Amino acid sequence: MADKELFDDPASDQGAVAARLAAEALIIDVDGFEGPLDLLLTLSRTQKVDLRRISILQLAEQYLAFVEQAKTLRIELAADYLVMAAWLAFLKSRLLLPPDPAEEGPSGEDLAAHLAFQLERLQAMRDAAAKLMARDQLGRDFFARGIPERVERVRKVEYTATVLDLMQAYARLKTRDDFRPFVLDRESVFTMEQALERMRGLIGFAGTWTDISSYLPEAFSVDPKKRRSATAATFAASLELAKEGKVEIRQGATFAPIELRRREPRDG
Amino acid sequence: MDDPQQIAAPEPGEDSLFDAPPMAEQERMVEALLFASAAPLSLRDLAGRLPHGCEPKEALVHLQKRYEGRGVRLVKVGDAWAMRTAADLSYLMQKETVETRKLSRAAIETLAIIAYHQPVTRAEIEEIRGVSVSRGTVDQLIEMEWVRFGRRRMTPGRPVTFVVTQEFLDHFGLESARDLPGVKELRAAGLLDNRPPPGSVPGPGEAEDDAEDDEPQSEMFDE
Amino acid sequence: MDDPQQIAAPEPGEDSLFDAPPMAEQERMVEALLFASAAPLSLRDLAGRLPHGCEPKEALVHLQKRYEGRGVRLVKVGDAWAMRTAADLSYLMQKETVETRKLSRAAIETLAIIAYHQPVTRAEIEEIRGVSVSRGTVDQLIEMEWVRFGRRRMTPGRPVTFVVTQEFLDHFGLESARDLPGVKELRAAGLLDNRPPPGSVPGPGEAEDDAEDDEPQSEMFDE
Repeated sequence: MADKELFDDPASDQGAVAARLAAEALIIDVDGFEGPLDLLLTLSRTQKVDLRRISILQLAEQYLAFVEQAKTLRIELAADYLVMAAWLAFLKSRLLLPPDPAEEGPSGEDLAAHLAFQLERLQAMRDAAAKLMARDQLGRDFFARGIPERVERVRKVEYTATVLDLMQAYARLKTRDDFRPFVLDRESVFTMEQALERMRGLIGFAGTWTDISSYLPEAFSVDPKKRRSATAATFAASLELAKEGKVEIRQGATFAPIELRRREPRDG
Repeated sequence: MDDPQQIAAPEPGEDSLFDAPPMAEQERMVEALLFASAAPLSLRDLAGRLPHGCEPKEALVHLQKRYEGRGVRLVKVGDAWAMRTAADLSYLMQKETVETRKLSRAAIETLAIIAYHQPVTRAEIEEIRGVSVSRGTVDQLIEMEWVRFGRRRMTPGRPVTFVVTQEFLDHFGLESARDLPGVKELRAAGLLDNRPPPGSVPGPGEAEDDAEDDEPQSEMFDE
Repeated sequence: MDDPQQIAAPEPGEDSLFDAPPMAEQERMVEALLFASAAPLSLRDLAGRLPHGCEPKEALVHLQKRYEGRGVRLVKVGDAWAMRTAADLSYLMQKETVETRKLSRAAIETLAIIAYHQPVTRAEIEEIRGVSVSRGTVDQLIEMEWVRFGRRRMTPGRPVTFVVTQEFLDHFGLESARDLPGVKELRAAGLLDNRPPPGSVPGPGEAEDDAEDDEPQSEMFDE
């Protein structure tokens, strides 16, 4: 994008004077600039050419003149203006000196072209912003409905039940007496621990075969429910004692009474 | 008046120097004003906002005709005019969310008792359920239109009775409440759930029962 | 379909049992919905509010034709639709005009850069403007709901990007970001390219971001 004008003689005297005058006018308003790029863009306008044909070299001169002017007027420039000045001074030297083939990095021409691109792009965005703001705008040029109607949110709860639900509910009510809620009724339960404890106390006397039903506690031998629980617990306790080697168990035939007796210590 | 050049809106400020815009244009203007205005506009409001010489009254007549049968209408509100959604489309302005919920155990039991024993008094329902029936439960069933009041019982205190409705029968697909199978038939059909109800049987007067028992119920009826 | 009985809107809730209403009726419904809403409604919004089986897209075509040249217009905003007064009547609307907050030059430029370069990172905005973007500037645009966060850029640091919103399009009467004034020319001139600076450029305009593997403007321009 860099064209030959970049390498034109920096400025005619006239151009330099104009630049200085412009710089003096601008310097008063240094706070009005949105950074060095904005200042460069403003300075570039004094060249009165298309941004694509702008002389970056001339622009660098203008900028440096601006910074000089600011110094003489003892205006403190923000750091980024000074950084830009240093960079432009560097760019200027690159543009003026013949390129050194040994040197690394982008050429002065590339750098100048990019700066020109940046300026053109910034200008383009400014123009676009202006066009955008000039468009018809909602609430200024065209309007939305003045009385929007609100959408009501209606939450509707629908209850459902099936005929089966209904019948089962009724059946449950009518047959409630058939059921007992399942609660562990401790009163009619004789635990194995209880049976074990009871039998440990009794087996000392069981020298002969005895029906285990005789070990049932009296309170549990009448009520069939309690009797069932006590029988189961006593049987389990008997097995436990047999395992411990304390008793022997026998049963004469299937469904015959289960008997046990104390196991004598075998000492030969 | 039919010159298309004239359809263009006159420049603001210039209007008094020229004739009033054509009626078609006035109609557009009134349309835009009514659309954008935050409040209904009276004839005087309209006349004050339109270019000089306009006839808002006539424009309104045209506009009203134009919106006849449309989704929005031009309506008169007091002595002012506004655009409004056509009444038959007002349901579009509601976003209905339907939530389906299982009826609570208290409600389904109460409903079952009413269905099987109708006409039945509140005292009888309570006797069968073994708990007091909260007002909310019966109210809910009445609101759902599954239960209504029957005749008063000719006993001391003349208590009201409850019966099930035609809606109830429709919902449950029954010809009449008499078609509901009895307990014996339910058992024979294997429809009796032999699992005992959860929790202990509460004594009468424990009204919280009505509110609390929902969760175990759903577990029971899950297919 | 010409049976007048059929013109009646179906009851809500029953709609799935019936055919979609005739197109003329659908057009009325879409008209009512768009009139009622100040914000644009997307096709999905419309479909969600219309009875089952409706074709809002087709209804919108009819409706747009109907409002051609009227005082109010049917306009497309991104992928949504809205009724708006015709811009040529703005001079009648002084009373409706809402004072928008004056935007600073920095905010306007930042907005334009986001609109034309979206999705764009803060570093890219700074590179274009040549100054650091103060937090307040972007915050203000976000608060006005003209700008929102886009997808993170898949470059080191995964910087956030900014894009313009539907409210932005609505405010400036744009159908899409493709319709931004001069966007084609700018693109043709290469001024919307992300051109990394050769070597290093001083100042805050430094853009570490290399956006090459990310298709720029994918968010808005390809919709």
